[in-house]
Amino acid sequence: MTSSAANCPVAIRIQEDDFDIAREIAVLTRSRTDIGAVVSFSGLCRADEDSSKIAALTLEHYPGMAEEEIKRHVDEAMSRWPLNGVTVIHRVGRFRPGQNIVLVLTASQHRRAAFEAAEFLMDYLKTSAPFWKKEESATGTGWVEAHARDDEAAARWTRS
Amino acid sequence: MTSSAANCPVAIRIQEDDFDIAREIAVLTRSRTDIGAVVSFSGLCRADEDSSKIAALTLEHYPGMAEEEIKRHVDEAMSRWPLNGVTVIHRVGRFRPGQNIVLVLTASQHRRAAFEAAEFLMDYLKTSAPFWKKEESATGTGWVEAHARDDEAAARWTRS
Amino acid sequence: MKVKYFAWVRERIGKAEEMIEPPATVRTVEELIAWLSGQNEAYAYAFEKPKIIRTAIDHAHVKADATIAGAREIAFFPPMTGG
Amino acid sequence: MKVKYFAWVRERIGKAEEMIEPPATVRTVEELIAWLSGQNEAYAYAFEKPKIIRTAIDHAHVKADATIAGAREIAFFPPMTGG
Repeated sequence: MTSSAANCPVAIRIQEDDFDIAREIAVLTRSRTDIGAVVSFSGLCRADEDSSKIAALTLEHYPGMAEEEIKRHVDEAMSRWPLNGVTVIHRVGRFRPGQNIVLVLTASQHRRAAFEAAEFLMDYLKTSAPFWKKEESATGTGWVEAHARDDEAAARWTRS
Repeated sequence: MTSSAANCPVAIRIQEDDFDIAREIAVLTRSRTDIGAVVSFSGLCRADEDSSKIAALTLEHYPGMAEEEIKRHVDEAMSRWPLNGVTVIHRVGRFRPGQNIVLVLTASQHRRAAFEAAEFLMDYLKTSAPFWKKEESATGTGWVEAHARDDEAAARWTRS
Repeated sequence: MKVKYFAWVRERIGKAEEMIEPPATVRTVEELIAWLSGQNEAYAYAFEKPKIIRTAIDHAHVKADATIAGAREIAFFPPMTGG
Repeated sequence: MKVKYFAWVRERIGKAEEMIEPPATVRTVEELIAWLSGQNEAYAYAFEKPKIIRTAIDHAHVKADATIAGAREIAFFPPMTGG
Protein backbone atom coordinates (compact mmCIF):
# COMPACT_ATOMS: atom_id res chain seq x y z
CA MET A 1 0.00 0.00 0.00
CA THR A 2 1.58 3.30 -1.05
CA SER A 3 0.17 6.79 -1.21
CA SER A 4 1.35 10.35 -1.14
CA ALA A 5 -0.04 13.54 0.31
CA ALA A 6 1.41 16.96 0.97
CA ASN A 7 4.90 15.84 -0.09
CA CYS A 8 4.73 12.93 2.36
CA PRO A 9 5.05 9.55 0.62
CA VAL A 10 3.60 6.69 2.65
CA ALA A 11 4.47 3.01 2.29
CA ILE A 12 2.74 0.32 4.34
CA ARG A 13 3.68 -3.31 3.81
CA ILE A 14 2.89 -6.57 5.56
CA GLN A 15 5.29 -9.24 4.42
CA GLU A 16 7.11 -12.42 5.37
CA ASP A 17 10.45 -11.20 4.01
CA ASP A 18 12.96 -9.28 6.05
CA PHE A 19 13.42 -5.55 5.46
CA ASP A 20 16.54 -3.51 4.76
CA ILE A 21 16.51 -0.35 6.88
CA ALA A 22 19.19 1.41 4.84
CA ARG A 23 17.28 0.75 1.61
CA GLU A 24 14.02 1.98 3.11
CA ILE A 25 15.67 5.16 4.41
CA ALA A 26 17.29 5.71 0.99
CA VAL A 27 13.88 5.38 -0.73
CA LEU A 28 12.41 7.93 1.68
CA THR A 29 15.19 10.50 1.39
CA ARG A 30 16.61 10.22 -2.14
CA SER A 31 16.52 13.33 -4.30
CA ARG A 32 15.13 15.36 -1.41
CA THR A 33 16.73 18.25 0.42
CA ASP A 34 13.84 19.17 2.73
CA ILE A 35 14.30 16.31 5.21
CA GLY A 36 16.37 17.16 8.28
CA ALA A 37 15.49 14.21 10.51
CA VAL A 38 14.85 10.51 9.94
CA VAL A 39 13.84 8.26 12.83
CA SER A 40 13.72 4.50 12.45
CA PHE A 41 12.31 2.06 14.94
CA SER A 42 12.97 -1.62 14.47
CA GLY A 43 11.37 -4.20 16.72
CA LEU A 44 13.14 -7.54 17.08
CA CYS A 45 12.17 -10.94 18.44
CA ARG A 46 13.76 -11.33 21.88
CA ALA A 47 14.71 -14.59 23.58
CA ASP A 48 13.24 -13.49 26.88
CA GLU A 49 9.64 -12.29 26.95
CA ASP A 50 8.73 -11.56 30.58
CA SER A 51 11.12 -14.12 32.04
CA SER A 52 10.16 -17.15 29.93
CA LYS A 53 12.74 -18.27 27.36
CA ILE A 54 11.42 -17.96 23.81
CA ALA A 55 12.51 -20.33 21.05
CA ALA A 56 10.38 -18.65 18.36
CA LEU A 57 7.48 -16.26 17.81
CA THR A 58 4.75 -16.66 15.21
CA LEU A 59 2.99 -13.52 14.00
CA GLU A 60 -0.57 -13.80 12.67
CA HIS A 61 -2.54 -10.90 11.23
CA TYR A 62 -5.92 -9.97 9.82
CA PRO A 63 -5.23 -9.35 6.12
CA GLY A 64 -6.97 -6.28 4.82
CA MET A 65 -7.83 -4.80 8.19
CA ALA A 66 -4.18 -4.71 9.30
CA GLU A 67 -3.15 -2.51 6.35
CA GLU A 68 -6.22 -0.28 6.76
CA GLU A 69 -5.73 0.12 10.50
CA ILE A 70 -2.07 1.09 10.03
CA LYS A 71 -3.09 3.51 7.27
CA ARG A 72 -5.61 5.19 9.59
CA HIS A 73 -2.90 5.78 12.17
CA VAL A 74 -0.39 7.00 9.58
CA ASP A 75 -3.03 9.49 8.40
CA GLU A 76 -3.58 10.54 12.01
CA ALA A 77 0.19 10.99 12.46
CA MET A 78 0.36 13.10 9.29
CA SER A 79 -2.43 15.32 10.61
CA ARG A 80 -0.58 15.83 13.91
CA TRP A 81 3.01 16.32 12.74
CA PRO A 82 4.58 17.92 9.64
CA LEU A 83 5.97 14.71 8.14
CA ASN A 84 7.93 14.27 4.92
CA GLY A 85 7.60 10.50 4.67
CA VAL A 86 6.39 7.45 6.57
CA THR A 87 7.19 3.76 6.03
CA VAL A 88 5.68 0.95 8.10
CA ILE A 89 6.66 -2.67 7.48
CA HIS A 90 5.27 -5.44 9.68
CA ARG A 91 6.47 -8.96 9.10
CA VAL A 92 4.31 -12.06 9.63
CA GLY A 93 5.36 -15.69 9.98
CA ARG A 94 7.67 -17.46 12.38
CA PHE A 95 10.68 -15.68 13.88
CA ARG A 96 13.71 -16.68 15.89
CA PRO A 97 15.20 -14.45 18.59
CA GLY A 98 17.30 -11.72 16.99
CA GLN A 99 15.16 -11.45 13.85
CA ASN A 100 13.40 -8.29 12.74
CA ILE A 101 9.61 -8.05 13.21
CA VAL A 102 8.58 -4.46 12.58
CA LEU A 103 9.98 -1.27 11.08
CA VAL A 104 8.62 2.26 11.41
CA LEU A 105 10.38 5.10 9.58
CA THR A 106 9.43 8.74 9.86
CA ALA A 107 11.00 11.72 8.12
CA SER A 108 10.49 15.39 8.90
CA GLN A 109 12.21 18.73 8.78
CA HIS A 110 12.87 18.66 12.51
CA ARG A 111 13.68 15.86 14.90
CA ARG A 112 10.84 16.29 17.39
CA ALA A 113 8.13 15.57 14.82
CA ALA A 114 9.99 12.51 13.52
CA PHE A 115 10.56 11.12 17.03
CA GLU A 116 7.01 11.72 18.22
CA ALA A 117 5.35 10.34 15.09
CA ALA A 118 7.45 7.16 15.20
CA GLU A 119 6.63 6.59 18.86
CA PHE A 120 2.94 7.32 18.24
CA LEU A 121 2.84 4.81 15.38
CA MET A 122 4.58 2.11 17.42
CA ASP A 123 2.24 2.62 20.37
CA TYR A 124 -0.77 2.17 18.08
CA LEU A 125 0.72 -0.77 16.21
CA LYS A 126 1.08 -2.51 19.57
CA THR A 127 -2.47 -1.92 20.74
CA SER A 128 -4.66 -1.37 17.70
CA ALA A 129 -3.27 -3.11 14.61
CA PRO A 130 -4.69 -6.65 14.26
CA PHE A 131 -1.57 -8.76 14.80
CA TRP A 132 -1.14 -11.53 17.35
CA LYS A 133 1.99 -13.22 18.66
CA LYS A 134 2.23 -16.86 19.64
CA GLU A 135 5.37 -17.89 21.46
CA GLU A 136 7.17 -21.20 21.60
CA SER A 137 9.18 -22.01 24.70
CA ALA A 138 10.60 -25.12 26.34
CA THR A 139 7.28 -25.61 28.14
CA GLY A 140 5.05 -25.39 25.07
CA THR A 141 3.35 -22.75 22.96
CA GLY A 142 0.98 -20.00 23.99
CA TRP A 143 -0.47 -16.70 22.82
CA VAL A 144 1.25 -13.60 24.15
CA GLU A 145 -1.03 -11.58 26.40
CA ALA A 146 -1.54 -7.90 25.82
CA HIS A 147 0.36 -5.63 28.22
CA ALA A 148 -1.34 -2.91 30.24
CA ARG A 149 1.82 -0.82 29.69
CA ASP A 150 1.10 -0.82 25.94
CA ASP A 151 -2.44 0.47 26.50
CA GLU A 152 -1.04 3.15 28.78
CA ALA A 153 1.55 4.09 26.16
CA ALA A 154 -1.13 4.47 23.48
CA ALA A 155 -3.39 6.42 25.85
CA ARG A 156 -0.72 9.15 26.06
CA TRP A 157 -1.67 10.25 22.56
CA THR A 158 -5.41 10.62 23.19
CA ARG A 159 -6.50 14.17 22.56
CA SER A 160 -8.84 15.50 25.23
CA MET B 1 35.98 5.84 21.28
CA THR B 2 34.44 2.53 22.30
CA SER B 3 33.63 1.12 25.68
CA SER B 4 31.31 -1.38 27.23
CA ALA B 5 29.42 -1.56 30.50
CA ALA B 6 26.59 -3.69 31.79
CA ASN B 7 26.15 -5.41 28.44
CA CYS B 8 25.84 -2.05 26.70
CA PRO B 9 28.55 -1.49 24.08
CA VAL B 10 29.15 2.17 23.31
CA ALA B 11 30.71 3.59 20.15
CA ILE B 12 31.35 7.31 19.70
CA ARG B 13 32.97 8.55 16.52
CA ILE B 14 33.62 11.94 14.98
CA GLN B 15 34.55 11.53 11.34
CA GLU B 16 34.45 13.10 7.90
CA ASP B 17 33.22 9.92 6.20
CA ASP B 18 29.57 9.05 5.78
CA PHE B 19 28.02 6.34 7.95
CA ASP B 20 26.05 3.24 6.99
CA ILE B 21 23.02 2.92 9.30
CA ALA B 22 22.37 -0.72 8.42
CA ARG B 23 25.97 -1.64 9.19
CA GLU B 24 25.91 0.23 12.49
CA ILE B 25 22.65 -1.47 13.53
CA ALA B 26 24.10 -4.85 12.53
CA VAL B 27 27.17 -4.23 14.71
CA LEU B 28 24.94 -3.34 17.65
CA THR B 29 22.55 -6.30 17.35
CA ARG B 30 24.57 -9.18 15.91
CA SER B 31 24.72 -12.37 17.98
CA ARG B 32 22.35 -10.87 20.54
CA THR B 33 18.85 -12.00 21.44
CA ASP B 34 18.14 -9.60 24.30
CA ILE B 35 17.45 -6.52 22.15
CA GLY B 36 13.80 -5.89 21.35
CA ALA B 37 14.00 -2.31 20.12
CA VAL B 38 16.48 -0.31 18.06
CA VAL B 39 15.92 3.40 17.42
CA SER B 40 18.04 5.30 14.94
CA PHE B 41 18.05 9.03 14.42
CA SER B 42 19.82 10.47 11.43
CA GLY B 43 20.17 14.19 10.97
CA LEU B 44 20.61 15.50 7.42
CA CYS B 45 21.71 18.79 5.91
CA ARG B 46 18.60 20.60 4.66
CA ALA B 47 18.41 23.13 1.84
CA ASP B 48 16.21 25.48 3.84
CA GLU B 49 17.38 26.53 7.28
CA ASP B 50 14.84 29.02 8.64
CA SER B 51 13.78 30.31 5.22
CA SER B 52 17.22 31.04 3.74
CA LYS B 53 18.38 28.71 0.97
CA ILE B 54 21.46 26.75 1.97
CA ALA B 55 24.07 25.68 -0.57
CA ALA B 56 26.28 23.90 1.96
CA LEU B 57 27.00 23.56 5.70
CA THR B 58 30.42 23.29 7.27
CA LEU B 59 30.69 21.55 10.65
CA GLU B 60 33.55 22.48 12.97
CA HIS B 61 34.21 20.79 16.30
CA TYR B 62 36.47 20.91 19.35
CA PRO B 63 38.52 17.72 19.06
CA GLY B 64 38.87 15.92 22.34
CA MET B 65 36.14 17.80 24.16
CA ALA B 66 33.50 16.76 21.61
CA GLU B 67 34.10 13.05 22.19
CA GLU B 68 34.27 13.53 25.96
CA GLU B 69 31.09 15.60 26.07
CA ILE B 70 29.18 13.01 24.03
CA LYS B 71 30.56 10.25 26.28
CA ARG B 72 29.32 12.08 29.37
CA HIS B 73 25.81 12.22 27.93
CA VAL B 74 25.89 8.60 26.80
CA ASP B 75 26.88 7.63 30.36
CA GLU B 76 24.00 9.75 31.66
CA ALA B 77 21.60 8.03 29.24
CA MET B 78 22.85 4.62 30.39
CA SER B 79 22.18 5.58 34.00
CA ARG B 80 18.64 6.66 33.17
CA TRP B 81 17.50 3.91 30.81
CA PRO B 82 18.25 0.18 30.58
CA LEU B 83 20.19 0.29 27.32
CA ASN B 84 21.78 -2.57 25.40
CA GLY B 85 23.88 -0.48 23.06
CA VAL B 86 24.56 3.10 21.97
CA THR B 87 26.29 4.43 18.88
CA VAL B 88 26.84 8.13 18.18
CA ILE B 89 28.52 9.28 14.98
CA HIS B 90 28.92 12.98 14.23
CA ARG B 91 30.40 14.01 10.92
CA VAL B 92 32.53 17.12 10.42
CA GLY B 93 33.48 18.89 7.22
CA ARG B 94 31.42 20.44 4.44
CA PHE B 95 28.01 19.04 3.52
CA ARG B 96 25.51 19.54 0.74
CA PRO B 97 21.75 19.42 1.31
CA GLY B 98 20.60 15.81 1.54
CA GLN B 99 23.84 14.55 3.12
CA ASN B 100 24.02 12.84 6.51
CA ILE B 101 25.42 14.81 9.45
CA VAL B 102 24.71 12.84 12.61
CA LEU B 103 23.60 9.38 13.68
CA VAL B 104 22.35 8.25 17.09
CA LEU B 105 21.48 4.59 17.63
CA THR B 106 20.03 3.18 20.82
CA ALA B 107 19.12 -0.42 21.60
CA SER B 108 17.08 -1.71 24.51
CA GLN B 109 14.72 -4.49 25.51
CA HIS B 110 11.72 -2.22 25.17
CA ARG B 111 10.89 0.60 22.83
CA ARG B 112 10.25 3.39 25.31
CA ALA B 113 13.81 3.32 26.66
CA ALA B 114 15.29 3.27 23.16
CA PHE B 115 13.10 6.19 21.99
CA GLU B 116 13.69 8.35 25.06
CA ALA B 117 17.44 7.75 25.17
CA ALA B 118 17.83 8.63 21.47
CA GLU B 119 15.82 11.82 21.89
CA PHE B 120 17.75 12.75 25.06
CA LEU B 121 21.09 12.25 23.25
CA MET B 122 20.02 14.33 20.26
CA ASP B 123 18.75 17.15 22.47
CA TYR B 124 22.12 17.27 24.24
CA LEU B 125 24.15 16.95 21.06
CA LYS B 126 22.34 20.04 19.80
CA THR B 127 22.97 22.18 22.86
CA SER B 128 26.01 20.85 24.67
CA ALA B 129 28.40 19.05 22.32
CA PRO B 130 31.03 21.48 20.93
CA PHE B 131 30.10 21.57 17.24
CA TRP B 132 29.34 24.65 15.18
CA LYS B 133 27.65 25.01 11.82
CA LYS B 134 28.53 27.60 9.21
CA GLU B 135 26.14 27.95 6.33
CA GLU B 136 26.71 29.07 2.76
CA SER B 137 23.84 30.67 0.91
CA ALA B 138 23.39 32.87 -2.14
CA THR B 139 23.93 35.95 0.05
CA GLY B 140 27.15 34.79 1.69
CA THR B 141 28.30 32.67 4.58
CA GLY B 142 27.45 32.92 8.26
CA TRP B 143 27.46 30.97 11.49
CA VAL B 144 24.18 29.33 12.40
CA GLU B 145 22.68 30.78 15.56
CA ALA B 146 21.62 28.56 18.41
CA HIS B 147 17.87 28.02 18.68
CA ALA B 148 15.94 28.66 21.87
CA ARG B 149 13.81 25.64 20.95
CA ASP B 150 16.88 23.42 21.28
CA ASP B 151 17.63 24.74 24.76
CA GLU B 152 14.01 24.12 25.70
CA ALA B 153 14.20 20.58 24.29
CA ALA B 154 17.28 19.83 26.36
CA ALA B 155 15.75 21.40 29.47
CA ARG B 156 12.98 18.76 29.38
CA TRP B 157 15.50 16.20 30.64
CA THR B 158 16.71 18.20 33.65
CA ARG B 159 16.05 16.31 36.82
CA SER B 160 14.65 18.46 39.59
CA MET C 1 -22.76 -12.52 6.97
CA LYS C 2 -19.12 -13.62 7.05
CA VAL C 3 -17.48 -14.08 10.43
CA LYS C 4 -13.71 -14.39 10.99
CA TYR C 5 -11.79 -15.55 14.02
CA PHE C 6 -8.16 -14.92 14.89
CA ALA C 7 -5.49 -16.20 17.28
CA TRP C 8 -6.88 -18.24 20.21
CA VAL C 9 -10.48 -17.39 19.32
CA ARG C 10 -9.85 -19.17 16.00
CA GLU C 11 -8.10 -22.07 17.70
CA ARG C 12 -10.89 -22.58 20.25
CA ILE C 13 -13.67 -22.42 17.66
CA GLY C 14 -11.66 -24.59 15.31
CA LYS C 15 -12.16 -22.57 12.14
CA ALA C 16 -10.85 -19.32 10.66
CA GLU C 17 -14.11 -18.15 9.08
CA GLU C 18 -17.67 -19.13 8.30
CA MET C 19 -20.96 -17.75 7.00
CA ILE C 20 -23.64 -17.33 9.67
CA GLU C 21 -27.30 -16.32 9.68
CA PRO C 22 -28.25 -15.15 13.15
CA PRO C 23 -31.95 -14.51 13.85
CA ALA C 24 -33.28 -10.96 13.44
CA THR C 25 -33.41 -10.55 17.24
CA VAL C 26 -29.59 -10.47 17.29
CA ARG C 27 -28.85 -6.81 16.72
CA THR C 28 -25.58 -5.94 18.45
CA VAL C 29 -22.07 -7.34 18.76
CA GLU C 30 -22.71 -8.53 22.32
CA GLU C 31 -25.94 -10.21 21.27
CA LEU C 32 -24.10 -11.95 18.45
CA ILE C 33 -21.42 -13.16 20.86
CA ALA C 34 -24.15 -14.53 23.20
CA TRP C 35 -25.89 -16.23 20.27
CA LEU C 36 -22.64 -17.79 19.01
CA SER C 37 -21.77 -18.94 22.54
CA GLY C 38 -24.99 -20.95 22.54
CA GLN C 39 -24.01 -22.89 19.42
CA ASN C 40 -21.78 -25.44 21.15
CA GLU C 41 -18.99 -25.95 23.67
CA ALA C 42 -16.27 -24.69 21.31
CA TYR C 43 -17.95 -21.29 20.87
CA ALA C 44 -18.79 -21.13 24.58
CA TYR C 45 -15.08 -21.69 25.36
CA ALA C 46 -13.91 -19.09 22.83
CA PHE C 47 -16.30 -16.48 24.22
CA GLU C 48 -16.18 -17.50 27.90
CA LYS C 49 -14.88 -14.03 28.84
CA PRO C 50 -16.78 -11.86 26.35
CA LYS C 51 -15.38 -8.62 27.81
CA ILE C 52 -11.87 -9.36 26.59
CA ILE C 53 -12.98 -10.26 23.04
CA ARG C 54 -12.32 -7.50 20.48
CA THR C 55 -14.58 -7.06 17.48
CA ALA C 56 -14.17 -5.46 14.06
CA ILE C 57 -16.96 -4.80 11.59
CA ASP C 58 -15.81 -4.39 8.01
CA HIS C 59 -12.20 -3.88 9.16
CA ALA C 60 -12.92 -1.22 11.80
CA HIS C 61 -12.77 -1.70 15.56
CA VAL C 62 -16.24 -1.49 17.21
CA LYS C 63 -17.57 -1.73 20.75
CA ALA C 64 -19.83 -4.43 22.16
CA ASP C 65 -22.95 -2.31 21.75
CA ALA C 66 -22.32 -1.64 18.03
CA THR C 67 -25.14 -2.68 15.72
CA ILE C 68 -24.38 -5.47 13.27
CA ALA C 69 -27.00 -4.40 10.72
CA GLY C 70 -25.48 -4.17 7.24
CA ALA C 71 -22.17 -5.74 8.26
CA ARG C 72 -20.48 -7.72 5.51
CA GLU C 73 -17.68 -9.11 7.67
CA ILE C 74 -17.43 -9.38 11.44
CA ALA C 75 -14.20 -10.48 13.11
CA PHE C 76 -13.58 -11.64 16.68
CA PHE C 77 -10.14 -11.77 18.23
CA PRO C 78 -8.14 -11.32 21.45
CA PRO C 79 -6.40 -8.04 22.35
CA MET C 80 -3.74 -7.29 19.74
CA THR C 81 -0.09 -8.06 20.44
CA GLY C 82 1.70 -6.90 17.30
CA GLY C 83 4.52 -4.46 16.87
CA MET D 1 48.02 28.33 29.81
CA LYS D 2 46.72 27.31 26.40
CA VAL D 3 43.65 29.08 25.05
CA LYS D 4 41.55 27.86 22.13
CA TYR D 5 38.93 29.68 20.08
CA PHE D 6 36.20 28.20 17.88
CA ALA D 7 33.74 29.29 15.20
CA TRP D 8 33.26 33.08 15.00
CA VAL D 9 35.27 33.68 18.16
CA ARG D 10 38.22 32.11 16.31
CA GLU D 11 37.48 34.09 13.15
CA ARG D 12 37.25 37.43 15.00
CA ILE D 13 40.43 36.89 17.00
CA GLY D 14 42.20 35.56 13.92
CA LYS D 15 43.80 32.52 15.51
CA ALA D 16 42.70 29.07 16.67
CA GLU D 17 44.90 28.86 19.76
CA GLU D 18 47.67 30.56 21.67
CA MET D 19 49.60 30.46 24.93
CA ILE D 20 48.76 33.29 27.32
CA GLU D 21 50.08 34.46 30.69
CA PRO D 22 47.44 36.61 32.39
CA PRO D 23 48.46 38.44 35.57
CA ALA D 24 47.73 36.79 38.91
CA THR D 25 44.85 39.19 39.51
CA VAL D 26 42.88 37.42 36.74
CA ARG D 27 41.20 34.60 38.66
CA THR D 28 37.91 33.77 36.94
CA VAL D 29 36.63 33.12 33.44
CA GLU D 30 34.92 36.50 33.29
CA GLU D 31 38.05 38.24 34.47
CA LEU D 32 40.03 36.43 31.80
CA ILE D 33 37.52 37.51 29.13
CA ALA D 34 37.80 41.10 30.33
CA TRP D 35 41.60 40.92 30.29
CA LEU D 36 41.67 39.41 26.78
CA SER D 37 39.21 42.06 25.56
CA GLY D 38 41.73 44.70 26.57
CA GLN D 39 44.48 43.22 24.35
CA ASN D 40 43.30 44.78 21.10
CA GLU D 41 40.34 45.47 18.82
CA ALA D 42 40.10 41.88 17.57
CA TYR D 43 39.66 40.46 21.07
CA ALA D 44 37.29 43.27 22.01
CA TYR D 45 35.17 42.40 18.96
CA ALA D 46 35.17 38.64 19.72
CA PHE D 47 34.12 39.24 23.33
CA GLU D 48 31.87 42.27 22.75
CA LYS D 49 28.90 40.33 24.18
CA PRO D 50 30.62 38.33 26.92
CA LYS D 51 27.32 36.84 28.16
CA ILE D 52 26.86 34.76 25.02
CA ILE D 53 30.41 33.38 25.03
CA ARG D 54 30.65 29.79 26.28
CA THR D 55 33.76 28.57 28.06
CA ALA D 56 35.28 25.16 28.67
CA ILE D 57 38.15 24.42 31.02
CA ASP D 58 40.01 21.20 30.28
CA HIS D 59 37.15 20.00 28.04
CA ALA D 60 34.33 20.63 30.51
CA HIS D 61 31.74 23.41 30.28
CA VAL D 62 32.14 26.02 33.03
CA LYS D 63 30.32 29.20 34.05
CA ALA D 64 31.68 32.73 33.95
CA ASP D 65 32.52 32.74 37.67
CA ALA D 66 34.59 29.54 37.44
CA THR D 67 38.15 29.87 38.66
CA ILE D 68 40.89 29.43 36.11
CA ALA D 69 43.51 28.31 38.62
CA GLY D 70 45.19 25.10 37.49
CA ALA D 71 43.59 25.12 34.05
CA ARG D 72 45.72 23.56 31.31
CA GLU D 73 43.41 24.50 28.41
CA ILE D 74 40.67 27.09 28.25
CA ALA D 75 38.37 27.32 25.22
CA PHE D 76 36.01 30.13 24.19
CA PHE D 77 33.23 29.61 21.66
CA PRO D 78 29.70 30.62 20.68
CA PRO D 79 26.64 28.57 21.68
CA MET D 80 26.87 25.12 20.11
CA THR D 81 24.93 24.30 16.95
CA GLY D 82 25.79 20.67 16.25
CA GLY D 83 23.55 17.67 15.77
